[in-house]
Amino acid sequence: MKAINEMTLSFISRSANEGFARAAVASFFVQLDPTVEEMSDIKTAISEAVTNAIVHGYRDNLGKVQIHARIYPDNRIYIRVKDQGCGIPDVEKAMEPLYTTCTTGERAGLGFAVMQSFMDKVRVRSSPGKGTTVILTKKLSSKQQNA
Amino acid sequence: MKAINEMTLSFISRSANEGFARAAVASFFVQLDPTVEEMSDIKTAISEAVTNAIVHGYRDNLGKVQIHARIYPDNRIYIRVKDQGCGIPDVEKAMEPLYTTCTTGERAGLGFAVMQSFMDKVRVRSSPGKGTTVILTKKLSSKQQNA
Amino acid sequence: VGEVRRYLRDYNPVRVSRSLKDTAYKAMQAKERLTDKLGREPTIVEIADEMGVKKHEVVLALEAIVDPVSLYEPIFS
Ligand SMILES: Nc1ncnc2c1ncn2[C@@H]1O[C@H](COP(=O)(O)OP(=O)(O)O)[C@@H](O)[C@H]1O
Ligand SMILES: Nc1ncnc2c1ncn2[C@@H]1O[C@H](COP(=O)(O)OP(=O)(O)O)[C@@H](O)[C@H]1O
Ligand SMILES: [Mg+2]
Ligand SMILES: [Mg+2]
Repeated sequence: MKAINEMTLSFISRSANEGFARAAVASFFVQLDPTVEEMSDIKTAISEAVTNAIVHGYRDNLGKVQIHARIYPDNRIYIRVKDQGCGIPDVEKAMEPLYTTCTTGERAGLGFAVMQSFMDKVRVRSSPGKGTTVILTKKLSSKQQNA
Repeated sequence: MKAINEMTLSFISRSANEGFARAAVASFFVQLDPTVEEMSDIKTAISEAVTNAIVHGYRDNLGKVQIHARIYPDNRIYIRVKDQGCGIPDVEKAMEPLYTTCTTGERAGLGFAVMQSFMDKVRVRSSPGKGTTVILTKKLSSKQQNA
Repeated sequence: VGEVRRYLRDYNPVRVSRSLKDTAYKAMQAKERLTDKLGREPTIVEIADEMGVKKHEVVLALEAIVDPVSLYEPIFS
């Protein structure tokens, strides 16, 4: 199916941009007229993916994070968050709930679990040294269904 | 001077994306915590530039609009709005207040005048058949000065 | 000096951060009103219409009251 609208956003992996990315993506999807809850689910998932790119992907340096978002005619949304950071050696393991490489105790290892619970589907492609791409998809309830 | 933060946004020249672009750029500059008035000036200027790209640049077709935004350490902001549309044969004339090529009476020919009054500086580069680039800059009041 | 100080204190233009929080607060009130009225969750556009503002304003306002995910990269100043 061909997307009816799409946009691409790229920014530096500064923490200030996590909120910006979330707001920008939300501003894009508001044209689908979601409820506050639906929007909050999407925003939470994006936050986790972008935060991962910033704090894990570019752990020791700054780099570019790219977000590509699409809207399909059947109310499906597609979000791709891409970094060219350190990559993930074992994606399956990284996606296990509570798995984290963070040693400061600041992260709970629940980022991927959160993305999975708030979105319909989460796909992760990663190669060590090259970077990570996370694809999130979700079908929003249409206005008709809400009425 | 080197920018301390920057982002790039690109989207299809659909009219639904005008509001999105404005909101996305606004959410980028929120980190400077501008005054309500400054933010409204920035949003108005962006609206005019993006609307021009959509309605004039891609008059007869759809195309890509790209926005690049930067923040400088001295609170200066830089916004570049680029299209690869039809271009402007005579930029100087196009920038004259009340000049418009719109024949439906829908546009007042004040877009560039509005950009100039709300931003410190407006630069336009254009080549017919290749596209148009509008660069807007403005120095925001810093929080320290107002606190 | 006291007068200058007072002037500086009074000349305190409203910052976007504060106005967004005000809007977000009003949006949450509008959401509750509409939920009662409609018997379901209102959409963001419905909330914006109820408040007489643009949908993007509601989106950005709601963003302003999200707890930021804690990041350990030091925030540049
Ligand atoms: N973009 C990324 N680049 C590199 N490593 C990542 C990325 N995203 C996730 N990871 C790895 O996957 C682990 C699990 O991620 P997540 O479930 O979000 O938990 P947390 O971020 O709390 O550690 C991280 O600790 C990290 O090792
Ligand atoms: N991005 C653009 N691509 C092509 N032509 C443009 C573009 N922006 C402006 N123009 C030309 O400049 C004229 C003046 O623009 P503006 O001051 O915004 O007035 P208006 O949009 O109301 O016509 C337009 O009528 C159009 O001919
Ligand atoms: Mg995480
Ligand atoms: Mg115009």
